[in-house]
Amino acid sequence: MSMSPTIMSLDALAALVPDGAKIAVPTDYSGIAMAATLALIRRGVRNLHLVSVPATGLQADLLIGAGCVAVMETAGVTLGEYGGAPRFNEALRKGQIKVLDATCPAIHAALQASEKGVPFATLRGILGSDLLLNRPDWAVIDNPFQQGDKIVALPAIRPDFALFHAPMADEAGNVWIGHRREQMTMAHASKAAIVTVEELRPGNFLDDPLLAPGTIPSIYVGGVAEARRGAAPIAMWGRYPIDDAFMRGYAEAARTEAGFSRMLDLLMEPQKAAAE
Amino acid sequence: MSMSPTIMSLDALAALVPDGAKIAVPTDYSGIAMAATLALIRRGVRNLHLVSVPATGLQADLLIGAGCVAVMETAGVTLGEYGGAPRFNEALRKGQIKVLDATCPAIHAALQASEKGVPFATLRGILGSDLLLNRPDWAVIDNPFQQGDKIVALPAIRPDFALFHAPMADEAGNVWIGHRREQMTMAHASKAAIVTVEELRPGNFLDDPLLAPGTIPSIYVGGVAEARRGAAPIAMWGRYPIDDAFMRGYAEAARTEAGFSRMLDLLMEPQKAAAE
Amino acid sequence: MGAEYTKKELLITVVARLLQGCGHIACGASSPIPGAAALLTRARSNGRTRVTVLGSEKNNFFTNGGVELFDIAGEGRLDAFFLGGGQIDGFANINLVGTGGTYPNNDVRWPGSFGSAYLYFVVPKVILFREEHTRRVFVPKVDFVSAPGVSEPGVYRPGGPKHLVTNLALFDFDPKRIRFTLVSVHPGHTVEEVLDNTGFDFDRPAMVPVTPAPDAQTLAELRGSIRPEIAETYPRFAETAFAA
Amino acid sequence: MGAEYTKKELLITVVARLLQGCGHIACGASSPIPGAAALLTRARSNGRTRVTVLGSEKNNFFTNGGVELFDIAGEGRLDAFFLGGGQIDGFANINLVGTGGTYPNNDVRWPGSFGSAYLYFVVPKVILFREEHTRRVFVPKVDFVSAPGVSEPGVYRPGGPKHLVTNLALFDFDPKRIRFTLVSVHPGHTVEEVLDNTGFDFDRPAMVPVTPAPDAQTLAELRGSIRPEIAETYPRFAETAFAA
Repeated sequence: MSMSPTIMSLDALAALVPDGAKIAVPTDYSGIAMAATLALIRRGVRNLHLVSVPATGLQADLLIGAGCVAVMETAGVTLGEYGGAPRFNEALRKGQIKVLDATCPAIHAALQASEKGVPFATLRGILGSDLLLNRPDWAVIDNPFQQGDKIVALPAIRPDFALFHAPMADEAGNVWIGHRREQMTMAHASKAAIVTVEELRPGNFLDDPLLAPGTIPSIYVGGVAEARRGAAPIAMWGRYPIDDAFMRGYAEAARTEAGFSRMLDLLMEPQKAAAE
Repeated sequence: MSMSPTIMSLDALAALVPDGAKIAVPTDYSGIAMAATLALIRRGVRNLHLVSVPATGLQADLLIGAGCVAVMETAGVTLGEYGGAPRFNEALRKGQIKVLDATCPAIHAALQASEKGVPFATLRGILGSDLLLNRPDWAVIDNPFQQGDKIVALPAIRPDFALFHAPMADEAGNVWIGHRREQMTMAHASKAAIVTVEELRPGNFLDDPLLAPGTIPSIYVGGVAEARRGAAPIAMWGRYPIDDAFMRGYAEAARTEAGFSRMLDLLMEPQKAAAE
Repeated sequence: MGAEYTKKELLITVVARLLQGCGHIACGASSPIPGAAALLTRARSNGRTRVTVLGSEKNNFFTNGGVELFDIAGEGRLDAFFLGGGQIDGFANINLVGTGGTYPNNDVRWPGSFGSAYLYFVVPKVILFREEHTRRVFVPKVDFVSAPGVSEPGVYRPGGPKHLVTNLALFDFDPKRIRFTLVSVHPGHTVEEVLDNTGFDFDRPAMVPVTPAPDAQTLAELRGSIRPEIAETYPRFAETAFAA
Repeated sequence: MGAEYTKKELLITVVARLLQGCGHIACGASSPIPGAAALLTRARSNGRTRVTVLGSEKNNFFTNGGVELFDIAGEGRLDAFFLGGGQIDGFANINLVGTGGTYPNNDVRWPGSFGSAYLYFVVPKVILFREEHTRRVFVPKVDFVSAPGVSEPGVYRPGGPKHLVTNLALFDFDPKRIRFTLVSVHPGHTVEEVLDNTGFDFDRPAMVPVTPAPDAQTLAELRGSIRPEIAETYPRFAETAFAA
């Protein structure tokens, strides 16, 4: 088997994403495509509609701070134990981005609706919350099987791209995600997954009964780039921990725009060096 | 770690199922718990509501022929290249069982609704078919996000048990199903999965990053029994092929009640011998 | 002149012509001829065509369970699929459930509707495939509609029937006029034979062409690379379907 | 008299008492005290209690992605969960979104509602946990309802708030009366302190008991087996939360 044409460089991957694209990104423990995110920032992408699945942190804060984001659809944006997300919070205060506040299972369910090709999902809960009041794109419908039972209907979320980092891809463009199944749903729900991996491997994972269960078939994958330590400074499960020093520094410095720029430059350094 | 109390004998497993239970069973290529099915027939279970996920064959035909089934909810009952399912067809002709004719994705979607704890699923298609006419338990609702767009609503299917055969279970009661993901959905959707496996293994699959992605966690599992060649005479993927001679014989003989009894006895023989 | 070929080789060739250019083709259970046609299409696609053969381990990339075929079709990622029917009528309605007596207690019960009531709506190119061409199969009106050939305005229906292939002939289906048109009659058969054995009206040109026979290169491909590929799922078919 | 213990050890013990008998307990992000309490409950359950700690690799059996926590809760397979809030009011409404200014352009923005707007409805025993006990947190009415404490009749709501644990006290919540009741005040604190620092009305008995301190055996368990278990997910917490 020859190398799939979907296997490309990090910059080629970033070039797939046009301004205004709707992009789904996973939560921090699930594989953050940080190297690809920095490539997007470097190429100056604008007006992204970012959907966090279901929450996000540094990745969204960097994109927002760099002016790449128009809409943030999320159940939570936080640096976790390092504190609030300073650029997200500031952008909201100043009204620079639109926020679509959601709840975790609503984002999952709306992606699953897209995965199934149905126009909407239903979900328990939410009724009586101010989330519902502020989401005119959501609806309340009747359960046709039980008189008087109201339930929230959520329109399917169909991102242009699912963007995430995974342990490995094979030369056919299949991506092994292991038990991080939310990446499978994100890939299915999106028009195309664009993925960075710690390593490219020969062969075809689908032929291996131990690898196949944790593999996203290439039909869902629009691009794959190798990016070693591609999630850093965020942790990659089973590989490397979060960069504690960077995160502490960022949480403090990014409270100001100047401090944010300094931290972003710090992250860009190695990439710039590699590109030269 | 000690052996989970959910690990039991085949007869103990069969004893978990009361008369009248709603049981989901997979399609032939996905792991049929035939040994457990014979144990159910031996103990004389009655009035089962069988849900095939989404189609079925010999397993349902045996249960119907043995008088164990009251309701058959299915997208298809067939012996595949061996022909129609003789006992199913005869029982319908004589009005001995109730059939709930469905379409494959409707069964999948209704199980996924149960898995999510929502009261119903929606699905494209079906409109204008006689399936819909004959399923007063289904409804047609309005898509709240698009004027004039009708869509079928399917009440969640919540089986009492999902019954299937898998390659292996560990001593904690976790079940490895590999890429046969429909078994995962069946387990999630049901009150409990009852499972036979080719082999019990020490350890905990969830600790192994290669096994975890294809593993059903024990919280969904109500009982596990070891049953080597537990799918025979149906094939078990990666292990053994279908028993061609038996299937030819069955397709021919089971056209009559007497012939069916003979074939059932033939299947029961090894189990009786083992039990003595 | 022309090479010797079997009827099944002819049908594979006819179906493969209809599949040209499809990105993703899936074949359901008990569909060896559509399966072989899909594999032939893939072999000629220079890597652009994907094939999913249900029941195959090799030609099936799904890792999300049995639902994935339907999900992928619902998303528009499946371009072509095959359906048959115990009965098919001139409105392209299909019946996979039964006939005679009163549903559900039919005199003749077939397996059931499988995925038809869904895939017929969402897959852009559905090819109706039924070898037996008799008035028993091609009826004026089916006894049970497993899946309707056309839908009312407003019903979400990006897909539907496009062609009908039988042992005798190839038809196209026009959903606007809700009618089949005879496209060609297979070598050795006549328009009269088709008329005699079809229980519904259909359109036809003044001169009905003969279905082109498979050329030598196609036959070599079928007997060379396709035969072992389809044998993985349909060993008995592979033994008998091909000449030489 | 009694052993020396930290405030966090006390809170773990208080929460663990509330969890007794639960079959499956889950703890969300940034919840070290609930996490430790759940692990303590499990250690004492003789194998009957399961614990899911989000963010843990060891204490997390999910194999169906991030959705599985919510699915399992929706199915009724999750007995207890923890929620907090930047603001919590006397109707048990919680606000995880922000305060000051006008939503969405709040002066103070918190991370967001996470799973609260769902889990608060479907998990039978939701324990509100917030260490800071001030009028800034415990307000007469929250500025934004991430999830309401109670629902109108007819709304599907098998779950909801049952208890509230803070640095100062333990409360129960009665959804029929839509009011909190003070159950006990932690050692070293007073009812007056609780009154002074709570911005909403609540009920209380004439004599408010003191929250029982952890006994020696519990402290030994916490410092012995629980501490290394919780350290997997919360290493810094494990370093500082425990005495001795």
